[in-house]
Amino acid sequence: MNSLIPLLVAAPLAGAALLLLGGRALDRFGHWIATALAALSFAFGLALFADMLGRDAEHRAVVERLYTWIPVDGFQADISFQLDQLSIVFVLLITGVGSLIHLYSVGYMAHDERRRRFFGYLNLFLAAMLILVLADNYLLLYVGWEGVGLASYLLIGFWQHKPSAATAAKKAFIVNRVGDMGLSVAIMLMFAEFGSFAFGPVFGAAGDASQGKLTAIALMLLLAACGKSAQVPLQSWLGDAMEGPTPVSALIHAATMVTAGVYLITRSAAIFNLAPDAQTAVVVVGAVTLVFGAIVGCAKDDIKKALAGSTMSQIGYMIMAAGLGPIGYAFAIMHLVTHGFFKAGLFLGAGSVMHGMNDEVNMRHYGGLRKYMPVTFWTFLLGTGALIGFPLLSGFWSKDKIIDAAFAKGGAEGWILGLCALTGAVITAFYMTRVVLLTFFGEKRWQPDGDGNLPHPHESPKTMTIPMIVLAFGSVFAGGLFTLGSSFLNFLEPVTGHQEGHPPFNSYVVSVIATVCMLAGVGLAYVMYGRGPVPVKAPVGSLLTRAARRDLLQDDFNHAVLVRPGSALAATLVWFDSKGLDGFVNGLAAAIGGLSGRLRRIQTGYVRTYALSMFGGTLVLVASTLLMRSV
Amino acid sequence: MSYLLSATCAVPAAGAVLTAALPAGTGEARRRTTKAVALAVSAATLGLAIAVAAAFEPDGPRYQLTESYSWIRSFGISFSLGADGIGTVLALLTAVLVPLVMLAGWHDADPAAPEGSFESKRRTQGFFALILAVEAMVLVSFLATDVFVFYVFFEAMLIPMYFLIGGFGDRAGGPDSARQRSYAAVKFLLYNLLGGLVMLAAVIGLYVVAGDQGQATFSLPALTDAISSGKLVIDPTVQRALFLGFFFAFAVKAPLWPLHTWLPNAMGESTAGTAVLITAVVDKVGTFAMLRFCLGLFPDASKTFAPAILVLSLIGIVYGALVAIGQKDIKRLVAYASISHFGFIIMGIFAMTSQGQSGATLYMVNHGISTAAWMLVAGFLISRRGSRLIADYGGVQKVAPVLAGTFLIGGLATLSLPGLAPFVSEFLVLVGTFTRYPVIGIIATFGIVLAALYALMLYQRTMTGPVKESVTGMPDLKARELAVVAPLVALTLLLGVYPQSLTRIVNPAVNDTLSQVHRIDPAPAHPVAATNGGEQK
Amino acid sequence: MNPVNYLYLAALLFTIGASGVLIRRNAIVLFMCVELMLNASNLALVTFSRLHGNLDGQILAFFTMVVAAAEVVVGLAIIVSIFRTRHSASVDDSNLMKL
Amino acid sequence: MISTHVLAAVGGNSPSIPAPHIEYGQLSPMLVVFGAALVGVLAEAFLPRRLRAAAQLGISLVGLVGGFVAVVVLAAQGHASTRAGLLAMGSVAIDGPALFLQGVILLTAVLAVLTYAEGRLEPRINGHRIDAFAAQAAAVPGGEQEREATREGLRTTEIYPLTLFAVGGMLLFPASNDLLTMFVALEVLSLPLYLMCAIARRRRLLSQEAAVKYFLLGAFASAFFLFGTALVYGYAGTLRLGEIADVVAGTAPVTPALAVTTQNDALLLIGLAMLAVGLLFKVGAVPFHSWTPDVYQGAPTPVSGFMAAATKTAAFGALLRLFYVAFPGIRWDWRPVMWGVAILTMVVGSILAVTQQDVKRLLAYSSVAHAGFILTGLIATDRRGVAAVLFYLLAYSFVTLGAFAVVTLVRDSKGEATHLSNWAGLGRRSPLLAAVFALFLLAFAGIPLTSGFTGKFAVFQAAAGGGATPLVIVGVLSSAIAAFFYIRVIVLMFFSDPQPSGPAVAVPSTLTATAIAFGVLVTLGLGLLPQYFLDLATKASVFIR
Repeated sequence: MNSLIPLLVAAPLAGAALLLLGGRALDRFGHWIATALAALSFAFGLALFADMLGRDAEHRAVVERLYTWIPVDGFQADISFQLDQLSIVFVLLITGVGSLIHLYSVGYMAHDERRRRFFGYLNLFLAAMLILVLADNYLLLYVGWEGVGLASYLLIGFWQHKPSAATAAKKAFIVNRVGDMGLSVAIMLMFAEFGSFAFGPVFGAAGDASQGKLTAIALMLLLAACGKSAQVPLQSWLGDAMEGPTPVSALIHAATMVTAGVYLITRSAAIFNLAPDAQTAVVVVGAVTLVFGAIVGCAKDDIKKALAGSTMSQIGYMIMAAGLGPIGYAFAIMHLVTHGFFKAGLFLGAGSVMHGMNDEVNMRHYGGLRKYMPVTFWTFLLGTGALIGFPLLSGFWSKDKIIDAAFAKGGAEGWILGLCALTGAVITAFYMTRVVLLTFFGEKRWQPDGDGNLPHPHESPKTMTIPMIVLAFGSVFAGGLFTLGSSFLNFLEPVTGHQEGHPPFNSYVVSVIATVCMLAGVGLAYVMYGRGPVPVKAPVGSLLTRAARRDLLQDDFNHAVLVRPGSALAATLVWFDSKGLDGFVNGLAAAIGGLSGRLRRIQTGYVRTYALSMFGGTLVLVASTLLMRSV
Repeated sequence: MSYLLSATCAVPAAGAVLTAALPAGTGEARRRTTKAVALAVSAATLGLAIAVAAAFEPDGPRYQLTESYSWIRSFGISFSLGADGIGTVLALLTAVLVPLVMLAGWHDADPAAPEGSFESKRRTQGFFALILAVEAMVLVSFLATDVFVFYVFFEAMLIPMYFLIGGFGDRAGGPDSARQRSYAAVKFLLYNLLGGLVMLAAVIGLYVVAGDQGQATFSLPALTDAISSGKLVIDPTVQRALFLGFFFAFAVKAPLWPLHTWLPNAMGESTAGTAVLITAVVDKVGTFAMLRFCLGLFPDASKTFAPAILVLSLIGIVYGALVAIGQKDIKRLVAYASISHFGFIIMGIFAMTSQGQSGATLYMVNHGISTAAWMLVAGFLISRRGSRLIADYGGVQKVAPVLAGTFLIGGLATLSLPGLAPFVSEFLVLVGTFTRYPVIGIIATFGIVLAALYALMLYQRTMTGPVKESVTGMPDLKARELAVVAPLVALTLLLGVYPQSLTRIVNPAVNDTLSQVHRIDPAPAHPVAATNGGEQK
Repeated sequence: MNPVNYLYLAALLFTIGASGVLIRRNAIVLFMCVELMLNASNLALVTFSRLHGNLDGQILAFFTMVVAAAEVVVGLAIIVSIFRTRHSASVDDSNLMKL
Repeated sequence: MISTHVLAAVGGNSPSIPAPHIEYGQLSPMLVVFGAALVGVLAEAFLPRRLRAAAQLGISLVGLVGGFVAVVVLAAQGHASTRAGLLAMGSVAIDGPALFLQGVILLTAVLAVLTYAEGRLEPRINGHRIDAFAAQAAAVPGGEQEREATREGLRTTEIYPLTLFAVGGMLLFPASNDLLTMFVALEVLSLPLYLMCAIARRRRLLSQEAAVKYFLLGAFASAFFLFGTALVYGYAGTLRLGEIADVVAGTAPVTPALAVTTQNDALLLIGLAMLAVGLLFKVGAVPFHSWTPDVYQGAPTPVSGFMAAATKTAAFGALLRLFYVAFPGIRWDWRPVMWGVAILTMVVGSILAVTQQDVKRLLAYSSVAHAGFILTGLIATDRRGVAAVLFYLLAYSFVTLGAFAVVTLVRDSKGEATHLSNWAGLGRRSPLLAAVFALFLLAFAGIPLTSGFTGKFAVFQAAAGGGATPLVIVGVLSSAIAAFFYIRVIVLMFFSDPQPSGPAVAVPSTLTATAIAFGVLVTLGLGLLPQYFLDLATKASVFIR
């Protein structure tokens, strides 16, 4: 059975190779091959899951070692997969949601001439993401980590002819690279400290290492997580990443890849648990991003960017939960999974709307769409409900647990975190209600597109609606299902460990407060957007609104602090290289030439000058010979 | 005594003479014969190199397949060849790249001017003969076990290289490209000659010092044995001076910051194939020699200077990448990227850990392959449009998707994407450096971000965006060009997922080198008990 | 008389000759100055020969005379031919080649 | 014989002068060459004009080759090693260095004579082949007489006997074992050279100017040499090099006179310095080099090649013998001074060459720089040093001769086109010739696999072994500067566009072609397989005293 594990990766990898190397012959049916392989991988995942459930908790983790990848004395990196409870959750999420989104893309990308390549990239992404979650050591994880970055790069920039897409892709990759740097340094630290970077040995030996070293490793892992999961301060790429086709945003930038940071922290629980300072940093990052993303989400008129802000914010929740330690890991993962369902569903819904609206993304140009695309509307509404934590829907269960855990942290810290989480809940409810109102309710504010055609919104084809419906089911039921008898918690416990939190008040109270907060947000949004006409052109807005529209000035900040000085430095160095270093070399050559030109003048052409130089030379020779003796 | 190594070196040498002697003429048929002969010779060389690699036993003695012929007895010089793990893989790299370079430059030496002009009638013969001559000399350098023999060929290869740079450009330069090119060629030669002459002084010094202690030989194994067994003791001051003499030459060739300024000119002005020869093959002799000669002959001085060299290589990594970011010229960008990479290689060597040095050796091979892919595709691109300026391109992926795709793979390899070969080596270098010099290791890691910047910026500016008018109708890669790129891409992938094929050969030689400098890897602070990372099941 | 005085004289003559070469312009005069230097050497040789009581120096002096004569032959040939071309014996006129 | 009788008749008890014993066999190389020179003079006097050129060439070749054969036979008989000895009453030493250098000089002379006889380069006049030498050297340039001589297709065949005399002097120079012989040899080799400089066919003003400069400065230098001889004689009371060494070392029997003169070391030191001046002038060491560029440029190119190769060889031979045989005892005095000279020569020669525009002047400055490199070998003061210098001279002679021979081939309507701008694009017009010249330049630059590298390696290695490490460092640095101008020429030939009205490359006869081919052969041979010649030089590196 374990031999299926490599096949999990191999199936989509083969698909990628086939589609990217195969010629135009595959154009007609290549996308079905890709979808089938994704589904196959999902099937393998299910089989392995069933197999795993058949064993008792202690024996559920298995390792399948393929071969030694890099053998250098003392440095052994293996291609080796580890399937445990945490991995299987991700495997199922990735392949499941992934298969659905493959299916969705069949319809969504139907008219793109480069569809074959798109599916190749999607398969490549699946393979990389599976490597990421299946790796049994950090170096292999790093392979997947950068692999998904590559796939993300290729998919964000899929429409390369659009300069904005190409720029966004590059930005995503480079910001991610900054995070990757953290991961490489973390691996180096581990190797220097433990002589290994495989999960088992490192976690086993973690207790021996000093607090400082562990904190350093943990902080570097956090940096990596920030990059991949778009957490402050490496959050700037996610909004731009919406340049990619919408299925990409759903799969990579909502459901799976961006949550890799949460996976990394949870996976490294053994290290984080021993490094409280680093955990504090994690929590702070999570809390800040949670609010940050939510604020950005409120201000965006671009439907995908609003959802992107939301994603950022929700991952902030997860990171925060993960930072809380054993009381939060399982909830972080649980929220991650439910979020995977409803956020993917929301993105697919957004894609469906765009599909019907001539690829319009500005919500101010939508309005009243619920009649035209009912399936989209209902699935979107359910997703929204799940996201804002509407009672009994998925998000309600998972988010409540996190708020619970935040308060359970205890002391002032607990209060601050809890209040942050509740604030986030209010804002989440506000911006999601705003999205729904602007898109599906109110009057039509449709604008003609570039060619002057007014959009004719229509429901999307079956290949698109089926995945939306399936995901909507997930959005509704997953949370409840997981919470039932703490099944999810118990399942994960052998990996993440669990410790019951003790919030200052009963968890039902938290649920009630959270629900009240949610309703407040919904109400506020209704007051602002539901009652009167929405201006087609965005009002100037307050200072905060304007800043939020610019992603709270993150790009401006990066530009001023990094990009501009960076390019100035590059320009200076280019100048220095040609004028300074090379100038020195050329100057040296010129100096020799000049010296030569000057020395030549002693060659006057006059015999008597020559004789003089000989005579002088003789005198010097005689004098120095005598001098040598006297010295 | 086997004749395999001498055959490997002699075949391209003889081929060079043969190619040069082929009947002159500018007719297409004549040219094609010349090219076919040269290609066949390089293919035969590849076959021999593969045979060497196959005959090499990783667990055998350091130098295998040794041959020795008395050459200049008066100075204790014999023409000795021997393959060790490091030399073998680099010889293999050379043999792999040369046929591809020839194929890539198939039309680079076709007469530019109409027939009957002053253009030499032997242009094609000359071009291919020079490439083979370079190959022969590089192979001898990699396989020589005699310091003098190495020196001679290390220096002599400058001459054919010089004519390749100065005589054959990519026709994409401005009106004064001929002037620029001869400037580049002269700069290349003078820089390297200066380095070589300084090394000559050190070679002589070594001989004199060794001679004074009854070891008047240039044989590398004999010298290193004498040094490690204490039969030959070089006074620390003298050792440092000699080390610097050797190192200077290698640092110029490698090139190490701040001795690098010849490289962008040379790579920028020459044909893409020549640029690959420079950066992927010839420059590797420099880094290879640091590993084999600097460390083996002057262990104490190497240790003394290691921190300073590490700092220089670190500067090179960051500086090369930053300057690459600021380039307007595609080939110069690749050149500065190479400077950054050479920083990594040198860093790996002087970190003096097994990971660092194995990584550095792999890095030489991987950088050779990946840069070859990147540069040759860039050359194909440039030959289509006749311009090296990044600004003259845009949207190429729309008209030539395969070209753009392979260019992207080259770029991704350059930025060391995991799964591709350069990642393995770069990571090993970083880890190897980090375990001994953590701060330097961490700063060097910034290099990976900068690499992403220059590689992706180049791709973005040339390949993406709306199709520029100047590139409309640009043909995609032709079969010949695909035949050049495909093996390189395949190797990049293969060595990325299965680097064992090389590490198996390289590791023993690296361990031997480390034992020569009496260095052992820093032990982990809290080693994982009993089972190490590879063994746990 | 103390033979050393002859040596002083020889040195003086040699210096005069050398200075003449440096100062005078006419090729013939220049050449005569060189001859003066040769003869100064001869004087020194003869003096030393006397001092050491062997004949080597004197023999060399004879040889020097012969050599000087040969030199005159060659030198005059060259100087005369250049004089016929340039109508000048000034060595300063011959500086087509320089730098 | 007669003088003995006369002396015997004059005074019964005056010391009888013994009849000199002359070892004709061992002196045969010189005798053959001098004999050929005399035959050449006779031929000049008696043979009809049209036969002279061919006859002179034949005589010269027979003489030179004969001399070379004699050298080889002597060496084979062991006169270079075990049977080395002092001849002609101790005034001539036939030993390893002498025979080795005589061989080199004779071979270069053979090749030089071949280039003299080249008749295909100049256009024929009235059906007469003409060569590089003036129609009538005595005629006024541009005058009626000259035009007439030119019309008649006259050739200055005197060049051959002159060369033979010079070669004779050169053979004697490194073999001379006393200062008298050395002085005479110096003059015998110099005087014909002065004349040979003056008889270029083209650019006769330059040629005459070269001659007058060379002559005046050469005579000036000889005067120094002679005065130095006088002073050393004053100190040591002898002219024999070996005996001088004994006196310097204090092992000679002390006579009363010696007791006085050896008190005065200044005599010795000043004398040594002045002797050195005379010889350093001949080798073209800075600051006694100023004649070199002017003379090399003005002289007929084949003569320049001959001078650059053979004169330097002979002069270094004499320098070696002087320092190694006569003054090894005070090497601590002269070594530092020679260090200075060597450094100055290498650096100034290299730097001055950088901005030269005339290929012959360039080669002249290059020869100055090379003199510096050879001096570093000389300073080693041991056998290795001698062997290195001998080998270097062998290597250098043929490269430089070949290079000058190539220069004779690049011509325009005004004769040789020596200005470098004319050489632009030569590599594209005549790749073979340009490649050959490039090979010579690379050898000059000391690129491995050429003779120049082996030579440089040998001298630097000897110098480093002799403790002159700083010299080696200066040497390699100035080599780098020197490389700059050699490469400049290569760039010009290969990478510059040819001028539309540029020079053509004349197709030489087998004579020049042989000389060039031999140069190429030696250049590559000594680069690739130098062992035999290194052995030879090492075997020949012991001076007899």
